[in-house]
Amino acid sequence: MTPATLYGLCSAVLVGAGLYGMLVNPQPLRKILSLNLLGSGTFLLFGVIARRGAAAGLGGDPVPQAMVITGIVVAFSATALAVALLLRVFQETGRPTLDQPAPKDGG
Amino acid sequence: MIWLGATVGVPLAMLLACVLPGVRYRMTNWLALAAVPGLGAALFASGASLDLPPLLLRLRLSLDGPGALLLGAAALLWIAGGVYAAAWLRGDARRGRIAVWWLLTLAGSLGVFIAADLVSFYLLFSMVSLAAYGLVIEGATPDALRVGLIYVALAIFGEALLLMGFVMLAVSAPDGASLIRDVVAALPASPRSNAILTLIILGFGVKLGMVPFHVWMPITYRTAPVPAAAVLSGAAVKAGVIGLIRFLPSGVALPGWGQVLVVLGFISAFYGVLAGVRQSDPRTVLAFSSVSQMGVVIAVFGMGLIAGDTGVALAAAFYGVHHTLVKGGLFLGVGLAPLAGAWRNRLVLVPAAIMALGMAGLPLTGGFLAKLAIKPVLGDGLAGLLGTVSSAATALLMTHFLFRVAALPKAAPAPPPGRDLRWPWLAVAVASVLVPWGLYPAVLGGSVTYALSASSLWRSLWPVLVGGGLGFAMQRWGGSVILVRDSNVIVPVSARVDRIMIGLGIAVERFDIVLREWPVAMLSLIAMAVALAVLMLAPI
Amino acid sequence: MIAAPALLVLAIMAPATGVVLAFAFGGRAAEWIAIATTVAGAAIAAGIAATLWSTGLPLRYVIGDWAPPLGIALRADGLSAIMLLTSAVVMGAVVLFARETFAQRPGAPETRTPLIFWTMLMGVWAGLNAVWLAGDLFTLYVALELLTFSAVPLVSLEGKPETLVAALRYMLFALVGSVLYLLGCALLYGGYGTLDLELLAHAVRAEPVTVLAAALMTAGLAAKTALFPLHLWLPPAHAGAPAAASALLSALVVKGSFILIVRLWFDALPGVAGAGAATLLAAMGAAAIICGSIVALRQARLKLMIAYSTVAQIGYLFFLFPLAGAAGHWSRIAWTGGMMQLVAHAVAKAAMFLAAGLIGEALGHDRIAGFAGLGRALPVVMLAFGLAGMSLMGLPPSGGFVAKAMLLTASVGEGQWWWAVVILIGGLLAAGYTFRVLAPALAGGPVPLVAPIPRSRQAIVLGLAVCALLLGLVPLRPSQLLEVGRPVAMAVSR
Amino acid sequence: MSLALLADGALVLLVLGLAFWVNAAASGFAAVVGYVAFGLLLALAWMRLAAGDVALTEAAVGSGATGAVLVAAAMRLRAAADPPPSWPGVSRPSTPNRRSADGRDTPGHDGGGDDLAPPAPYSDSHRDVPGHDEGGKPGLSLRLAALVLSGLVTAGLAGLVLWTAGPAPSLAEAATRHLPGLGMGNAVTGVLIAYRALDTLLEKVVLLLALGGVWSLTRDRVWGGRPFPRAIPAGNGALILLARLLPPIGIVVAVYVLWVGATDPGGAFQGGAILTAMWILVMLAGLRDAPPIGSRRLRLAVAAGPAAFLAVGLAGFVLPTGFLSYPESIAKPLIIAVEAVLTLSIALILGLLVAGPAERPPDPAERLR
Amino acid sequence: MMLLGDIATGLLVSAGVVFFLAGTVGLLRFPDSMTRLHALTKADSLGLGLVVLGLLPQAASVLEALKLVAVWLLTQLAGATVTQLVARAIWRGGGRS
Repeated sequence: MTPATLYGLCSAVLVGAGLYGMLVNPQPLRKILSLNLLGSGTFLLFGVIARRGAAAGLGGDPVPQAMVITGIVVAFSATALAVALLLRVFQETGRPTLDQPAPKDGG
Repeated sequence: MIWLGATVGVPLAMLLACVLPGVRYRMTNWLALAAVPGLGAALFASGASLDLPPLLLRLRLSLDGPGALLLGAAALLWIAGGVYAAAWLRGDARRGRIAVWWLLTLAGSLGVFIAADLVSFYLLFSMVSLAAYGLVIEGATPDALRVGLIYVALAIFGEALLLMGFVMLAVSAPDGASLIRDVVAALPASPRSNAILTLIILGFGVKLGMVPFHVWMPITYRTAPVPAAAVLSGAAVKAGVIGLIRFLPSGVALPGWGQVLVVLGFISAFYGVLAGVRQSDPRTVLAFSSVSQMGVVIAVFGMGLIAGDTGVALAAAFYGVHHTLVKGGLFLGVGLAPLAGAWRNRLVLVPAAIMALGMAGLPLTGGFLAKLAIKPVLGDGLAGLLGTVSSAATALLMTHFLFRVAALPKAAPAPPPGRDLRWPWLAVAVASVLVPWGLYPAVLGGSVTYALSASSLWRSLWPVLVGGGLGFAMQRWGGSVILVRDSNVIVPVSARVDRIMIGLGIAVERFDIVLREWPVAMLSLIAMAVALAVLMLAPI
Repeated sequence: MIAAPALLVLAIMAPATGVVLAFAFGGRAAEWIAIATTVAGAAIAAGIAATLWSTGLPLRYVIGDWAPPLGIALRADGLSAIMLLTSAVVMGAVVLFARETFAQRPGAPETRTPLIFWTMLMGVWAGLNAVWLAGDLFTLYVALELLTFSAVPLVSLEGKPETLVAALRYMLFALVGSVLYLLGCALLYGGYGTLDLELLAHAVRAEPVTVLAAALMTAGLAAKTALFPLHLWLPPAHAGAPAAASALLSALVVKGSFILIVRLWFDALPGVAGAGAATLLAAMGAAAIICGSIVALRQARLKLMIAYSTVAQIGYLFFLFPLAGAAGHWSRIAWTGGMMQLVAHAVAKAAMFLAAGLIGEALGHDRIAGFAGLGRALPVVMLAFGLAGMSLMGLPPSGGFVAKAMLLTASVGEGQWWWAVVILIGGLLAAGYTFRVLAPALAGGPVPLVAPIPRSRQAIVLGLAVCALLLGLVPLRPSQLLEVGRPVAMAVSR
Repeated sequence: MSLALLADGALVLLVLGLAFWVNAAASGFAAVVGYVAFGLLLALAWMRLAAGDVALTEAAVGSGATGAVLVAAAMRLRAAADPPPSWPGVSRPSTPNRRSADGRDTPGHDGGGDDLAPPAPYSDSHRDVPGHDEGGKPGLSLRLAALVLSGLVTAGLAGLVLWTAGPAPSLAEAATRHLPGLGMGNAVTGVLIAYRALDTLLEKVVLLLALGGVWSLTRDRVWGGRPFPRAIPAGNGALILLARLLPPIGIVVAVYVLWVGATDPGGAFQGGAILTAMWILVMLAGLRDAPPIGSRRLRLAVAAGPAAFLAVGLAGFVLPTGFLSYPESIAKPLIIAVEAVLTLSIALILGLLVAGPAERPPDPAERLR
Repeated sequence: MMLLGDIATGLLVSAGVVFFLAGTVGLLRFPDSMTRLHALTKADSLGLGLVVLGLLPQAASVLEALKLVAVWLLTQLAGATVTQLVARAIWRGGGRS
């Protein structure tokens, strides 16, 4: 039971929690949080694989670690965009919701 | 060989010219011109074939005996229809649009006779079916749009069946072969032959108005403008005939399928008459007569399949030629009757009577020869008897039709258009007699002397007399009790179909709304991942 | 001329540079940069396709000379050449169409919509070209994110409440899909130490790690392709977006993630996904065709109807998996048929959405009930709509017919005739919702037009529709261009 | 050895505990606070997995910047803890007419209960979750099914992690072998800048597009203006002290992190994130107002990083090794130069992403033509 | 010498941990948030100071030691400011948590 395997189990549970959260939480803000949980779990899995690939004097395989850094950046910009969208929806409809409001008619 | 290309090329070129509105509005005057190359092809290019360059889908056009016969008759009717339409639509605001649909239908209708490979046949067949939709919705009656929808729904349904049949044909044929001749040759041997035959018979059955699928024919020909109804009922329906000629395996005895066809054919033949006699509008009567006549043609093909003799194609084609001219002509006559004014009897009723009864086999007319041509195929057994009874029934229907035409209210005698409509009407009437007489000895090799022998004359005369007598009797005593204002069969049926469709639609829509809720969508996403994993893990 | 392999890099970098420059200069420059990028991109796409056509060999370019597995390689095979060309054609039409609605008036201060539209347009193109050309699964992930991040602002461009909510739902669902895809990438890297498609193809064995990775990635990508039960975001998003944007979204963006599934199943993991999984995908496709079309029939608004038609037409694509799996004559026909459906639907759907845009502008609304007499008011637009509908229905001589005929032939040839029945039903239903719009337009009295439509824009829409028609001239047999670079031994179904 | 395992176990339990707290917390704000703590602990976990670069990124961006964005959002949404009774702006029309097949508009039957009437198609007062209250939690059956399915996914992943316990195939050796050629010590930076440079370049374009997406949510009348509803007044003493004292140190640390990235954990992105933190601190303390998004200088600065990276990449065509390759001799200085410009742009972009769309009208002088 | 360093580290770090423990207990036990805040900041900053002192001898180089001290100073600075801000928020917020 090496530390890497332990964190592997942790990443598996995080992915499960993220998926469950995405499905159950009705408020969009909570969904964005669950999405970040899911993302963290996935990146942790990359980390575990990197750790197991440790060789040539490095603590872990640099390639998956670089992918994780790129992933975190993309995940952050996704969160920023999603939150900005959510706030604008809140301004327009007065409610932070994923329900489809009725469009005012017209083209 | 150029004739073949021109048959489809000229109408399409004229269609392109219609893009300019100026040309489009004067196009109705030249509609007749569009069919002339078709006639030329039938006369001079029989037996020729033309391979279009690979760029154009590698199509191949070729003309054989039956094709030439049907093409010639159809071209004649399209020319007469064109002249008639020019007069009929003078001053009508929609003539531009009608011209466009007319040319498209014409190109498809003539092209379908000369198509020699699967793709071009399907292309031209769908062109004639769908373009006719445009002609139908230009009709005067208020529910033209609704009739159009019913027509196009059934047409596309028929085409879907045909497409499936063609695909199965292409699959079971040696790969790469896409010529109809080779593909059909491989049909009897293929394991899927029963499925293919079912699809082909049903697909062309929809076009020919075989009984369960005949519902669109009466309402369509009643709704479409007269010249359009004439060419649709006369020439466009023949696409189904040429389809059966091309796609039913000739020379191979398939008794089982033969009997099926004969039964279906005679059911349509007699149902057409029974339903026709109860109609009041002459055009609907004519439409039901088409259902009946096409039923006879199907029966002829059935007998051909039982015996497996190759002559059936030519006989059916000859019968088709006569039917094209007579049916188209009668429709033109019905259009002309209210406008003919004073000399309606002499100008319209007499030739109409000759042609109508000719369809029942009145001696010395084209129909007499047509009945003689299919006599050997039907043989003397039950089928032969049913053939004769159907002639009598047709005579009954035609007598009823003549009475209905006579009863048509006289529209205000508009002298000028009436005169222009006369010439195409008379031309078709004369052609319906001369063309069969001209073709009978040359093409079918039938001996004229036998045709004129006393026994054959009498054998064709008595059904006409019986039918005529029944017609008179029904007219005097039947009276209006059994007359039906309009073909009300289809409207309630389609209304019920709509209710079912709307019910289904709401159910599927509610299912879609539930599926598009966020939790359910996420659930199906995770479920899909798990299901895929399980399905892939199983074989490991 | 620039060496052909270098063209692959330029195909991605041209729109990317466009995005950066549009950001740097903004204002009126954004539009001109977009037009220049369109011309350059079309030339590059043509160049790549011509090279592939003449040599018959796939192109390959190793970035920075770091050979995979360490570095990344770009790879262009027949499929990518076809999709590059389609993207160039549709993008060209969309740019020409949108020049009027998103014009930035000279001298006036910069406004939001034009800048964002042109920038995001180039973002979409960069993402698409990266998806067609990338040879590494992680680069494909970044390309997918490029696509999602430029598609979402296009959906919410008009700022109406329902488009904002649609954009939010689209983004969240697409991101879940991306994360699942990334999870699969992690597993594959853990198993084989590389994410390069070609290296994976040789190294992959059918073991649990590969299976779970393939399942997660396929599910994630299906979510981004809006395959039937996962289509919650597509109708509101594609209907809410402006016409030019929804044409792009429906025609190409949705296809990006589909092509990834094809790459995954046919290039990277041949033989891993069994017949069962392929049948499940095709079954979901069949459900998409039937339910999508029926719901499309019921829609009161034109753009929503077309969006649901996209949901339905996507279903046809998924017949590729059970039919094109085995190696053999029928599977090569199915492969060509599937790709034809991709291209034909892209062009036809783009034409239909642009036509719907023009109708919306002309009438001021897009309720189908109010379309009586439109045929006489906008003849060219309705003709284009009709031709596009013909291609969706699969009537000859359209591209859609060629695609459907090949898929039918393949399904009958492979003995799986039930897919053929679904294809035919789909054709009937497509006829239903097309005629539902055409019928009132052809008949009926004159209809008042709110705004006149310039002939040039109508010509663009007609041009696209005619393209869909000309695709019908493709011969009904496996095309060699599409076969370039396709691994011969492609046993998917064991 | 078991002691270290114990420590890891405790950390994992804490991380998972916080994860469940995020899902189960009563209010959105509490969940966000839980998430920020979760992010920091995750940074610790990355240290345990011997991934220094990633730990830095996770702390700076994963929990820092993301946390800032989420806390700001939670505060704004907190006012909506109890949704207003009537839904403004959306009338609740009866089910409208629906076009039946025979062309006539049949009046939609206005069912008594809103839930019973067949929901009209999307275009009408569409309720996303018929039968559930407004945006309430999904029904028990759905939550159970969700639990089972996500449990299955977790079990699958856990099984795989346990099953493939051995050392994974790795590219570490190949990566280190080429590092001296680039004058690099830190392998992760080597991968980011050289081996997989295309991914990093495309990721920068993704950042630009995300910024464009956030800006596209600005209302048209305030386009070109400044983020934040109003200029933040000068804060209280403590914040101003921090905002004056910390930034200089922060900038030094950021430059150090950027420089050290070549040999040890660090690099462009982490340095950029630290600079962003300082910039946000200054803005929050009210010492400097947020820049107008329409200003040309800002646009040029934002696009400078990606443009530089792209230029160096395209310049690579001159070399035989082609696109995105660096000449042997000047590899290190070139890379550091590109990273410096990137750091500046990343700092700006991250800051603007946290600040969000413009909310105040611009003063006409600065409008970009 | 090394032994001495190790002993010092052990003692100081454990002392630091004790202070952390005290802070956490204070957090749980105290009635309202102001007092909790007080306990937390005081105990934790002192605890951290002790831990840093304990780790100094283990530092590989002077630079690393300086870095440790810098970490402590920065945490102190941030901690103090945050405590002030939270206290102000609690005070202005009418004492609710």
